Amino acid sequence: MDVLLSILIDGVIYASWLFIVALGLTLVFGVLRMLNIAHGSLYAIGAYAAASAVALFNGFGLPAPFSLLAMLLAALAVAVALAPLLERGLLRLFYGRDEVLILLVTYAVFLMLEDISKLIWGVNPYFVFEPRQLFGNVEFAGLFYVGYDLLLIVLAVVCGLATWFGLNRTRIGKIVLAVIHNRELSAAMGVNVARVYMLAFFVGVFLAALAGAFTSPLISVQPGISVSVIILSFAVVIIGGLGSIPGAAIGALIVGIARATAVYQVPEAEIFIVYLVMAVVLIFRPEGLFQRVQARKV
Amino acid sequence: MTHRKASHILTAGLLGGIALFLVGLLLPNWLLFTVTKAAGYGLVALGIVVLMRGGLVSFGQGMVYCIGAYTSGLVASRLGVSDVFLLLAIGGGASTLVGLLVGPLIARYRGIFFAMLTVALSMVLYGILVKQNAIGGSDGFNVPEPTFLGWAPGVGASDLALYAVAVVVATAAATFCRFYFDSMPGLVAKAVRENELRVEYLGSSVFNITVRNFVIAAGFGGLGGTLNGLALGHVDPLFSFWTTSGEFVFIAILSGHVSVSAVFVSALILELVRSFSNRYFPETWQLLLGAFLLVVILFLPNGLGSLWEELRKRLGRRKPSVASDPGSLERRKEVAP
Amino acid sequence: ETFKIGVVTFLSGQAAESFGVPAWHGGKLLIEQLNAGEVPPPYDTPGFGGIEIEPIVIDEAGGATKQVQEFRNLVQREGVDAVVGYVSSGDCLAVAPVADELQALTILYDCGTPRVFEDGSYDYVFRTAAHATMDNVALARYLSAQGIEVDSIAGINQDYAWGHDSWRDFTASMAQIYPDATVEAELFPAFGAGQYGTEISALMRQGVDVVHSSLWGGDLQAMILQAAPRGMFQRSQGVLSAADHVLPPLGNNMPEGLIIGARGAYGLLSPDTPLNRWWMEAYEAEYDVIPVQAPYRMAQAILGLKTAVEKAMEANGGSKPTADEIRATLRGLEWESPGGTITMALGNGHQAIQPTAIGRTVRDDDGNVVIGDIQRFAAECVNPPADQNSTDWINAGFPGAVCE
Amino acid sequence: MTGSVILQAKGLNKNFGAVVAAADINVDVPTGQRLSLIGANGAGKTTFVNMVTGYLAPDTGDILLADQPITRMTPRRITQMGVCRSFQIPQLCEAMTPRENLLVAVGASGPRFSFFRHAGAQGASEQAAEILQRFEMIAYADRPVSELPGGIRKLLDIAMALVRRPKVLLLDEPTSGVSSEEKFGLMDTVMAAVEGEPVTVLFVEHDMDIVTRYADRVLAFYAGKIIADDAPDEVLSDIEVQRYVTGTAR
Amino acid sequence: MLRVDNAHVMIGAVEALRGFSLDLKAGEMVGLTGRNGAGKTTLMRAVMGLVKLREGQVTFGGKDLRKVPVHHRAGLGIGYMPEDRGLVPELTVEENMLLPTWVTPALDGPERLSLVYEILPELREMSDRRALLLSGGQQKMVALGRALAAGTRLLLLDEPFEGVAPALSQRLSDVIFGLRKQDLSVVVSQSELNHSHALFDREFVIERGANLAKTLEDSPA
Ligand SMILES: Nc1ncnc2c1ncn2[C@@H]1O[C@H](COP(=O)(O)OP(=O)(O)OP(=O)(O)O)[C@@H](O)[C@H]1O
Ligand SMILES: Nc1ncnc2c1ncn2[C@@H]1O[C@H](COP(=O)(O)OP(=O)(O)OP(=O)(O)O)[C@@H](O)[C@H]1O
Ligand SMILES: [Mg+2]
Ligand SMILES: [Mg+2]
Repeated sequence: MDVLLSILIDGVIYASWLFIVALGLTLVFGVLRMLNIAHGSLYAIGAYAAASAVALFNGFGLPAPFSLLAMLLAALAVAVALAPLLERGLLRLFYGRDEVLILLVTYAVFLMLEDISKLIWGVNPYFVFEPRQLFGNVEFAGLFYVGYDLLLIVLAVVCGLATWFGLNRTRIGKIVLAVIHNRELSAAMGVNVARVYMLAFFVGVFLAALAGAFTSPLISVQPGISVSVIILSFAVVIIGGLGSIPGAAIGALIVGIARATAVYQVPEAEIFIVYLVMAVVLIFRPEGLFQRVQARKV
Repeated sequence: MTHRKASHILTAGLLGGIALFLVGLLLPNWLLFTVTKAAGYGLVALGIVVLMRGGLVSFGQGMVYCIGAYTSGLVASRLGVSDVFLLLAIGGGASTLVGLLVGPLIARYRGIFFAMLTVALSMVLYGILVKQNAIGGSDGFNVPEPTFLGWAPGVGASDLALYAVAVVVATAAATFCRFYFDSMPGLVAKAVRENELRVEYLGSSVFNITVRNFVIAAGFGGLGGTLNGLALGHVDPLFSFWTTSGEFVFIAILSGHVSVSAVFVSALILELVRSFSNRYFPETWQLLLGAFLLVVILFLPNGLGSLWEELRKRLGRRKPSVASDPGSLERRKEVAP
Repeated sequence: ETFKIGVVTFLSGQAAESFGVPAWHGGKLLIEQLNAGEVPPPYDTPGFGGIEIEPIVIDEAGGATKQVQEFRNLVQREGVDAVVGYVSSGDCLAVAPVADELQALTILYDCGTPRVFEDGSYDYVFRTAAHATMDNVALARYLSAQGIEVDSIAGINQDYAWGHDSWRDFTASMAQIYPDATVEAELFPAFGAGQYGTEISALMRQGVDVVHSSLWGGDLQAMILQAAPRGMFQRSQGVLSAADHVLPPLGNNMPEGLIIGARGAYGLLSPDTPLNRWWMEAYEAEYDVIPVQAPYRMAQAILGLKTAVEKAMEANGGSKPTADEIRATLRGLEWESPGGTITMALGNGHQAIQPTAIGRTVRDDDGNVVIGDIQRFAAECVNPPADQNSTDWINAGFPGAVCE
Repeated sequence: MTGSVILQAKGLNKNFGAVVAAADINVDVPTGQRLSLIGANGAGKTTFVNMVTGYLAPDTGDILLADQPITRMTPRRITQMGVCRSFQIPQLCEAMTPRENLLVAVGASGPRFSFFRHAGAQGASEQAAEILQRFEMIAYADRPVSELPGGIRKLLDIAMALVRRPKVLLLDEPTSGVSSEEKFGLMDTVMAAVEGEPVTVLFVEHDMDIVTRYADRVLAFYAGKIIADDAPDEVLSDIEVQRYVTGTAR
Repeated sequence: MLRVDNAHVMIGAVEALRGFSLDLKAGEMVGLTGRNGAGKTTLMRAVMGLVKLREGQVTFGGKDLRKVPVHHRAGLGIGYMPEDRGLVPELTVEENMLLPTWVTPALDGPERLSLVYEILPELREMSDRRALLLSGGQQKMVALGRALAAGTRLLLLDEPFEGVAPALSQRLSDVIFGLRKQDLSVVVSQSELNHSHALFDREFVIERGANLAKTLEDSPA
């Protein structure tokens, strides 16, 4: 019983982390039709920025709770600095091209960002110790969990709901839907398509950086942290159905719980459980759990 | 509309092969090796080009590459089979078999889902191989040097011998593809990319065509894997890792699907760019490689192969053939916002 | 005329921070100092016997196939006189046969797998560092020497050859020294997983006496960061086979009481010798941080090469020696390094053994986390004798081991 | 020249959520008949065509082709049995030229072609050229389809459906989007192409001039139901048809 | 109101418009007639800024449209009904029609909507159905409604009657020609010469991208 509870809580914590990363990915895909490999780098840059920002705040002698604010601001700063640069300066040139071609474009961006962040932050690790000590420990199912880790669940729920609400229940969300469907026509209807793209990409970058920022207290921030995140969040997005936010949430939960189950029950399978889950889901749902509505063709 | 006559394609293949071999005699050893490896990579990428013409891109060709390399490598190191042609047959055969098994399972997937499913399969294989401590786990194992129809070239000659084999295999594969692309089945396969619904309503099976393309691609992948396993003298599970597959896709995109020879040139260019940027900018070679990728995609949207075709048009010797295709990857471009 | 060395190590990716870049830093510094003749005796002749050393560094990232290719490029295109490199075991295994084929002198400076010289034998390939068996044998011996009671163990190791080999050696050694201890859990998270919450829960649920891990770099730092606040190291004694390098970055956030090794007597575990004092001071002066294991191993490779080259020059009358001349002198060679005496004792004189040390993290009087309770092990105590396969040696109960 | 029943729909029902797209559709089509489907927008004409050609499966009911059930067969099987169609929105290979599109049609429907002969060999390109000629598309033959005007696309779509020499030909709004001077020409071409063969033609149409000129029989759809089924004159004078479809009764 | 002067447009290698001109006074209703591929759609797209003019001028209310970005043109009071309807499948009928009013501050959504419902009461019944479920003709009606919502000064209707059943087609044409009462200019393109051309004030015939002749300076209607 305790084991089951543990699997659940560990799985959900892991899923929350994955979901925040996957959320931005699926959003950007939904609007820009771009499966962004560089999302992983943006995650890493978010983590770096958070580390720098927290250090800066500490330098000001601000109390520890401010480090959370610092992380938030760091993610925002990354989005402000990079989203326009990447979207306006680069990705824009490739809109309308084939999806796979764009995938490669983002791969190139990924390679470049890897080296660029190395040029900025070097190879030495950064740590963000303070935030994780803020919330103490919580006992659950006979084990101690760090309060901060549970906070990630809250963060994931908040991000997910906010994005979903923004997209489905607000006017701007509906405008985004129009652009997703037909950007040319939306422009003719008066929609400033460039701004919508910019906005979606901005939110995507922000979510990636936010995920990195709030993960930074858990990890050692150093080169290479982007790689494993990418493929995992891709798997989540694919399982959930490209462009679907509820899909990403459920995909993340499935992956998180499957992985936790594997760790407890069949540790040997951990390395490929994610791919196995993805393959199984795709066998039954060839386009993921939540398929996009297709316009009538015939 | 012009035909590439069958005899023309054959002659071109034969002359190309001989020319390449003669060039090989002049190349320094490191370049010889690089070209051999590029040929192996190019073979796998050629498989992706075959799939691409049918509208699909596999991001998991590492799987068949790895299966070819592992099967031939195990046969060579455990069973002592050393003949390069036998090993190629075994490696290519094993991957073809896997293609036949896997093809029908994944042929109904499209677009990014097909790509990701192939990634998933290749990563499962990776995960399994990493656990196989009996065959070296994640470190892989070494493959002994091959013999060539009974001849065991000593140090120095073996690079050239393997290069010659690579040239033979690569030109044979390229010639086969040229035939296939220009043929009626090839044209119908290309129509699948454009409009599957229509192809079905004309009475052809999109499913069968996809399986066929996948099997061909798998066979090429197996050949490429075998060739590289032998050239490197080592195989490991990374052969099936997604980054390896990503490189194959990159080569395929870089070459475009107009020309079959462009694939091998692209593979070589990628190898050289990577090697020299690593040599001269060891700390920032990824930056350079990334920039190179962007520049190529930006300025050669239809790949290097389109340069050939362009050149051919300029020279005015031939008009574009049926197989040439101005649309290529670039479907109708919408107005960018 | 120069002596060209191709240096291959991770400059990008996950291993850059912990191994690759510090190793290259160490190598660059040492080569500069050697060329300037600033290194203390017996290494005070400039360069290699007066010949200037010229390094060419290559990034090891990208997998074994790329390394084979770059190795060929180094040898055949750049014409290096020797290659010193490879952190990854897979790269070592892949490059070794090629080195022999090209007759290119190659020194593996870091990788850990015993397989290189136990499964094969090479003429031009040398490894100037002990293989990984030593690390885990020493850990087990340390536990018993410190009188720690162990009834149950569990492991968390990365899911690739290094993790599997380390865990195998550790459990085998424990089976010899603690025959009654049971293995309760063996977890193999993926390389670069970064998130270990589930594993930590699973391990804590077992409540074993000892948790073993061969994690390194960012993975290890993340695991420690995630495990420590949850009290895992209070519940179980943590033993980490290759962890010294996480101490400087984690600093006082490193939990106390962890038993850690450095895959040699390196850094805070290193012996107090004049050579080592010079090395630590020079490194710290240059990079503002103490050298950890990776630069030590790079240094011992270069110093070994220097010794062999100069010995070969003595024999051939002072001209730049050929690869064949150097490999003849390098075989079975013995030399001093900052981490102690290196002896090319195994693998027909191609594989080094070296003394090692294990310690425990403690808080010093200033409140800083340092390594205490250091215990040193002679090379012959924790390495198999020349004619034995390491796994067999452990399983046979360490026959022929010589411990003080 | 109508003969035995070639196509039979028995009790077809199809709902999309709350929308009824087919409600108890029963039709017998004799061989060689020219049958026009008319109806209000959204009445279920395309749905009917889609069900007959296997694109959609009816919720209930059966479809028989020459007494053989084809109800849940794939479009490909049904096509191979001699039922071909064109589309309301032309389904073409956009990056290819009309010539290549027709070659594809020949290749997809013809006998097995060799892997080692050029696509244009074995009579295929002659066949394509002949069709281009017949449909007066020579001027557009070698421009990418994506650049062609709507009417030509429509024509090409129909031409591709004809390559296989079908037994039953279904045309979904063949003349919509075609300019008024060309409509009759187009229909004449199509009808001429099937002249002299016992081809059954069903076409969806909104232009009543076309209907009266080319149809032997008219089916009028409204809200998924057939509200009239008779000779053109009878149907067009039906009061319900006039109210819901043609709009002539007000 | 709208003035197109000597418009030249290249699409790929094809010259879709070659020197076409058109002018339109406020409150005028004109037809734009031509065969398939004559350039009707291209002309409308050029006015909306969806294709670039290579040569020539487009002015609207005296303003040089070439300097107005695409998404600001709707805001000038131009309602466009594209040939292929271009509805947003995920949105409801009502939301589709409101879309232009959301992004153009000058348009009062509820007011425009009630105007549209007044003209096309059928739309009210399907107002909360999602656009993807509608048949082709129904979509035409929604697209017309959307154009009406945005177009306070000019409507560009691209083949509004194409593929529409005669009953509905009559209805649409009643609606469109009923607009005459409002102070609104309308351009209706069609490939059918026989369709209600008598109702236009003037008719422009386009042939291979150029004016064939300016017929009917004053319509008998
Ligand atoms: N794939 C589908 N999903 C949901 N609803 C559909 C689908 N196909 C058709 N419908 C609905 O079924 C009804 C009938 O549609 P159908 O396309 O058959 O009409 P139609 O008679 O061809 O109309 P038109 O003349 O406008 O083409 C419509 O209300 C349409 O919305
Ligand atoms: N996307 C495109 N790419 C290339 N050429 C195009 C494209 N769209 C239109 N054209 C070309 O531009 C010319 C004018 O086309 P346009 O669509 O404006 O004609 P139209 O009068 O609207 O015809 P229709 O009545 O068929 O809708 C045609 O010759 C056509 O071939
Ligand atoms: Mg219809
Ligand atoms: Mg038009």
